Amino acid sequence: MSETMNTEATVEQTIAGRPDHTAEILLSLDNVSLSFGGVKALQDVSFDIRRGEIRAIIGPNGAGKSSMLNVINGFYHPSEGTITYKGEARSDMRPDVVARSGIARTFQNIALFSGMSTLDNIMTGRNTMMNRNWLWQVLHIGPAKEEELTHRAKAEEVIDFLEIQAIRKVPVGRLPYGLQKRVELGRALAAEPELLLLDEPMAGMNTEEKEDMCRFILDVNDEFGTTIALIEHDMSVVMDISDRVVVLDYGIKIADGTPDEVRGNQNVIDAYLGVSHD
Amino acid sequence: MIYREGGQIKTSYAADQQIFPINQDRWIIYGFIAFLFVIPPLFATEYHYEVILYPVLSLGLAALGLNILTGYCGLISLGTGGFMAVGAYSAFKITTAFPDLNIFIVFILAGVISALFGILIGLPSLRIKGFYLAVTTLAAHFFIEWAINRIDWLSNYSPSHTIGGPPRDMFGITVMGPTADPAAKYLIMLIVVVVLGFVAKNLIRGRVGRSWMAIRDMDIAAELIGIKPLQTKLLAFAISSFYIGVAGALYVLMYLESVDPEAFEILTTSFPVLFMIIIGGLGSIMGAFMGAAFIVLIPVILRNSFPALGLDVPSHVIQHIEFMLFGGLIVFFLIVEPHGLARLWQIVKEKLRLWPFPH
Amino acid sequence: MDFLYNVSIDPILQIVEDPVFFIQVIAEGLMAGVMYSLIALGICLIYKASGVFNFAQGIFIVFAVLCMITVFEYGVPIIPAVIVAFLVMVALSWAIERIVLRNMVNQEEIIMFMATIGLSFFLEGLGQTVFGGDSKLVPTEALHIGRDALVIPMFGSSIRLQELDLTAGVIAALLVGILALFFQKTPVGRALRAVADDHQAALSIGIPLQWMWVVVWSVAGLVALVAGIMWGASSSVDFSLVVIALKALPVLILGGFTSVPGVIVGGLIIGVGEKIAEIYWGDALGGSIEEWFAYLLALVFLMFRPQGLFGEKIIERV
Amino acid sequence: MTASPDLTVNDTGPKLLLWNAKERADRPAMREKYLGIWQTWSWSEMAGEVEAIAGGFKALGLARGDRISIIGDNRPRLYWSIIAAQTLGAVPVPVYQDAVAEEMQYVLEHAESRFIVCENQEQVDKVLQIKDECPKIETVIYADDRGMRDYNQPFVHNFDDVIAQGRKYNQDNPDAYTSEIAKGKGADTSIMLYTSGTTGRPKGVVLTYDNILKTAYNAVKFEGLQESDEILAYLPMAWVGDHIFSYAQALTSGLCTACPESSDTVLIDLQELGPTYFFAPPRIFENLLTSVMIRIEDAGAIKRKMFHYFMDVAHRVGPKLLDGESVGMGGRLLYGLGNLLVYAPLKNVLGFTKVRLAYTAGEAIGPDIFNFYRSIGLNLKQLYGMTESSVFVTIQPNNEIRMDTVGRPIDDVEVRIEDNGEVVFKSPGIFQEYYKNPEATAETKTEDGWCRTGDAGFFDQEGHLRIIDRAKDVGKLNDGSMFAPKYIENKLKFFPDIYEAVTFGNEKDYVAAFINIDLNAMGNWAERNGVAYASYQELSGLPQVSEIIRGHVKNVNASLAEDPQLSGSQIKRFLVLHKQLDADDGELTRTQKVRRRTIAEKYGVLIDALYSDRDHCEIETEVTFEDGRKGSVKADLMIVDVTAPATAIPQAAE
Repeated sequence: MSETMNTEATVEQTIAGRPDHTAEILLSLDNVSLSFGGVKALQDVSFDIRRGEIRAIIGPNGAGKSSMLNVINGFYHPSEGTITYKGEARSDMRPDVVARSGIARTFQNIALFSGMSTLDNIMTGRNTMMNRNWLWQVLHIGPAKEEELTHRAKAEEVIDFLEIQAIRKVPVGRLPYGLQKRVELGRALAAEPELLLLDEPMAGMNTEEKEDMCRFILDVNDEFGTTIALIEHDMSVVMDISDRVVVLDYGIKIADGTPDEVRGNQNVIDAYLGVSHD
Repeated sequence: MIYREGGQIKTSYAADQQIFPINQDRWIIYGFIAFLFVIPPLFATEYHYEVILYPVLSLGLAALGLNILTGYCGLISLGTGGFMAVGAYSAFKITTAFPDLNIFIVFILAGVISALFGILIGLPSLRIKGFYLAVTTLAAHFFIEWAINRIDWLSNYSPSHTIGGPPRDMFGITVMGPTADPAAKYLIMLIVVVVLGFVAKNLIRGRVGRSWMAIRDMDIAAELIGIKPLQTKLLAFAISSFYIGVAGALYVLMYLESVDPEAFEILTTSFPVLFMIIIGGLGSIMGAFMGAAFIVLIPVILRNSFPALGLDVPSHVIQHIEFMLFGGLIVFFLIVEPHGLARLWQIVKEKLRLWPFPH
Repeated sequence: MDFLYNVSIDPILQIVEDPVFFIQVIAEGLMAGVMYSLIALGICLIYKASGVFNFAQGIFIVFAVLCMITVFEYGVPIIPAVIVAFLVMVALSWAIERIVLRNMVNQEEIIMFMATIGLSFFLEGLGQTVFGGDSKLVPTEALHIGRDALVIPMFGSSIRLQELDLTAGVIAALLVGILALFFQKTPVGRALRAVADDHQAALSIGIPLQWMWVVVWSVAGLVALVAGIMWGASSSVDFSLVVIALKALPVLILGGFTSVPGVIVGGLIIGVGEKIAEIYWGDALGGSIEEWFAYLLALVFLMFRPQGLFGEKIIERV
Repeated sequence: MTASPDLTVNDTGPKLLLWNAKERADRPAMREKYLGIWQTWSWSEMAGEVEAIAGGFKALGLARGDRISIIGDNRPRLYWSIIAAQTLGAVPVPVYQDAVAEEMQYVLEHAESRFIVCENQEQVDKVLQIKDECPKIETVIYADDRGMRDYNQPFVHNFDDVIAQGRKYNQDNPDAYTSEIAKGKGADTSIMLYTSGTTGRPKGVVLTYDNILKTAYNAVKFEGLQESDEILAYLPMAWVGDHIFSYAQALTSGLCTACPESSDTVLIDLQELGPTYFFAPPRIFENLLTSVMIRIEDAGAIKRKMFHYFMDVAHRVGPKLLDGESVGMGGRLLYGLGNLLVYAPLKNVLGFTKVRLAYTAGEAIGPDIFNFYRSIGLNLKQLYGMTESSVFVTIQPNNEIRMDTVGRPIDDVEVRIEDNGEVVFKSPGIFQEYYKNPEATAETKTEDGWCRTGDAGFFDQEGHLRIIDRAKDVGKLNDGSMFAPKYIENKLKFFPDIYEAVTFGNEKDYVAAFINIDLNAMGNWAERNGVAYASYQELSGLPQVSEIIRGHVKNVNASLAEDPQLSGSQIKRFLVLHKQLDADDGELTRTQKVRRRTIAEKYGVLIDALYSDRDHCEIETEVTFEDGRKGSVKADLMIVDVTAPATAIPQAAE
């Protein structure tokens, strides 16, 4: 019952002001392949992400979805193919360099810094923007202190946005799963990314938590104009909130288009029903 | 129980992010520091200085240094003794070469040299992790040990490579060397420790500290959110080695006064300092000193308690008991509270804040 | 200039001038390497099965052999003495499992490692209390270990090998063989391998993890006893040997923490490398470089293969 | 204490603000926990903000006499909007923020609001939903721009823009602000507050500056409130209490009003802020006490024993100490120790460390609850008042705290008891009228200036007012004995296990009751006794639960028996309801008061069963879930007889 309610609510929100399909291409993958030893995780995959859209990556288990995100944020380097970001072909970069170029992400299995508080975790998200010399920090005066306070204010805005004020100073290890996911989103948001990669942001959540997360994702996209690429298993969510969907199976792209187009694609139906490949 | 937090509101981030945001904590800590500055110089005897205060201060500082690397940045080091030796021999060389140089500057320079060594040793840390990294530090340790035994220049050609603190004055008072005023010596050490303690706290609570902890808690995620792994780890190595180097200088020049290279063996320095941070608490500044106090005091208590009980126990037996006690305590702490005394202190504090409720 | 010459040209010339001596050096290096392998083997076994880097392996060695010697000194024949020593190690393993391991399941590796340092200190104190602090000699005669030297003529010169070292090599080879059989052929061995692969999976198919740990630690105790006898046969046994575990570290690095063949090969490489370095380069660098050479070797190696010689390649996942 | 304002000169809120901005320029006036810290505005800063907002309102066309509705949680900007509107002579009409759209529609339509100031998107959405039905709405302003990007209707404005516009307007018209303020006078309408009302539609209570400022100031003098005092504004802005405490008393005494970070963090914020002045309805005190008791049960045995021991000490000694009575040396020492170990830390954890004045009102508070707080040294008092009286009619003076009274009339207030037992009063705070409802006004206000309270009560020997029940609710059993339902219900509710109770008996043969169990307290009991349950419904249906409640009912009967007038109204039968009475289902008002009539209609079957000889009864009820969905629950309820009521005393009395 609440499932349908959720659908209605989110559909309503998605109608207004979507980016059109001619928006500038923010990032594109061209003929990207990736293999580990003999296993081919991605084979000749090409697709793009347009500025301002919510782009879903779906596919059965082992389809290469996470590998795709890992390629995008520089954790894996493709064995073939090119990645073009903001109009420039990108050479193999270290992940931290990619992060500094405006790509942030969350992880399938929460990867928070468990020894730190919610606030500190979110502050780490702003690391890329903090550049005062550590020598200032030694005395906690001058520019370093000023920087610390400015970024604290920014982090607080994220906390306010995600409505996690009550857990601000709680060590994240003590938080329930759903809240941890939210803090992780906060850490990514704190980096003010242009492209936000979400790896199964709603995995393991109950309906209410999923609704909240959906709302936050849409709000992020809407409020900050952040481009979002997400992997998600819950089909109804994907169909509701994404502008375009790319479908992978065994490392190969089998469909790409609007949710409606993808929904009707025979390859996709086969892949999900487990029909054997000819 | 003692906490009355109502009304201690913070109207600025500066106030909220101060080191001790709760008034009661601040009063207790500042009170304690004031106590340390006033009471021992008035009442402590030579025995107190030699047996408790000097070793706790110098080894506590070394433990703090190690804690920065291991407790905050998650990089394990077994080479503490080596870095202490670097600091000690550097300080010795500098102060004998420039006898007029203020000894604070001597300590800082010694720390800097040690830090440079640290950076060198830390270089492989980008590729090498966990135990493998510990081996790197061990290698450094053995190399340093070998070097101070082989290179006569380091000890100014002393026959057994022995070094010690030469007499140095400050404000007309002898603060180093055999003729130094014990209280003045103590105050010098205390100033170094307190200042460096606050410096460490400042680093920990800011961007640098968060980067370290991010690397410690989940290095891959840290990298993926834009933390530069090598720079962060190298900084941890550098700062940690700086602290350990200064600690080594204090340990030798101020506390022991005269040592040979054997003083820096793994079993006599590296491991005890490691124990201090385990018992004191990984990832805690206070913990480093609590651990140091604990490790220093146990033998003192042990040695005094047998005679006090009227038992005549030979000293080597006491030493055996000491070994067993240390070992047992380490295991006990790791089982019961892997986060050490600092965590216990934290729990007590939390309990007191929530008193009379349990949670 | 002299220095450069001494470290680059001179050693090569020496080797070319006297190749037989070079072979002698290699042979001695191999013999020393066998000892390193034996020490590292115990650590490797425990690490494989319980994920604990056992720093206490050094004290295990001292403990085991001192126990044997003490029992033997009470007039017990040597074979029962060896058995008693082994049983003591089994009891010790059991106690460690009950008191330490069981209470520390799921702790991080580093914490476990530190626990074994604590354990090492505890056993050292205990050992000194029980066995006394003096150094003792291994009864080589009773054990029928020869102490003579074999002289093998070669290219008009000759090399000398210690019978003792040869015995050690043979015993080590035998031990590795027996262990390999034990792991491959017996149900217990297979179960142990399962445990090493995946604790959770092993538990889920009903392997009593705790019991397995006792077995593995006991086997490591046996290895320690053998290593102790061999080491002690050539010199004497006392508690300063405890740091021997540190000697095993480079071996493990080189061979990989979880690979038995790796440990053997690693030990030999370290043994040979150390001897060659000391003899041909030692003087030029100021002597006693074997104190750190093994580590340097391991480090250089690490830079190229962070997972060790036989270790599995680590694929980092997110 | 600095100078206090002369209310004959500074006779309106905006004038008082100016006075404060001058006399207390740098004292904190308002705080809000926002973005992690307590953002603070001094009186002069606050006046500056209000000036800008007023300019903005003016620029948008708000005119003298217009109504402007304020909807949202307690936020400084919303408070400032009230004063800014008053500056321009408009009448603020705060609306309960948790009201659903239809409830809101009635108020907005009735008040004919032209301007609406909303806290956030949620409120804007509700307003837009009903805008077509309320043609008078012209301008909507939102304070929080989260999610508002796509709202491009021309009549929807961002608060920031309004302020900017206002600053510009004020620059262009430098004298506008002060001249507008000067136009106001004490007899002007200052605010219109809609009473939730237990029956019928809400009524708009019209209050003037003279009403609220004089009354508030009298109470300020009565209690000695100062500019150093702080209060946490966490109760709805549309409720008269909040308006009096956070607006009128703040302006007249200079105290600082602090707004919590969010409704989820009120307790944390309370603890952090440590207010000196605190108001809470009995239910909140009760919930706090319940949580204290539950949390202490989790403590170790020694701590628990210590707690209970010192609580006993506190019960013996505490109230006396607070009332300034003499206590023996031993008692004093013991209490001092208890204070060190239990009371002070407890107050610290609850956020009461600095509270020097706490009120409760609105309903009767349980004696255990009241005594608990007083005995740990919290100066908790009861007062009596209502929207129509600008709150304060009577207050318990310090050192004269009685459990069952509401204290003495404060300055300028006269109280009289009518023949039918109804309490009537005369005070400066008496409201002007019910907006557009002359009949109701006439029913409540007499021609000679008295105001009917609708409550039945009497003065005790000490001159303290004692309230029994709503005058119209006091009825008679068929045998002629008096039946005061609320009085009995309150006695029932004093048991922590009972969350809510509804009694019946007017024109019946005997008294019967619906009981709502308290999920926390009973759930805790179930946990301790290993009783498994899956839902509220299952828990409430357990026979053991009925047994426990039966025990409580017997106790109540015994205490009723002690009072000759009420001994006839002992409870004969009761049942434990299968669902919690809920405001969303219309069973309670938004202020959590029982809607007797609705309940009687909805649960008619159950009432009939209570007055038959059946021992169980089936019922199906519609419920509203938290997310707004509706559903229905079915249950078969057990009806419990309370045997052998203690009737000995009343019979003897007759």
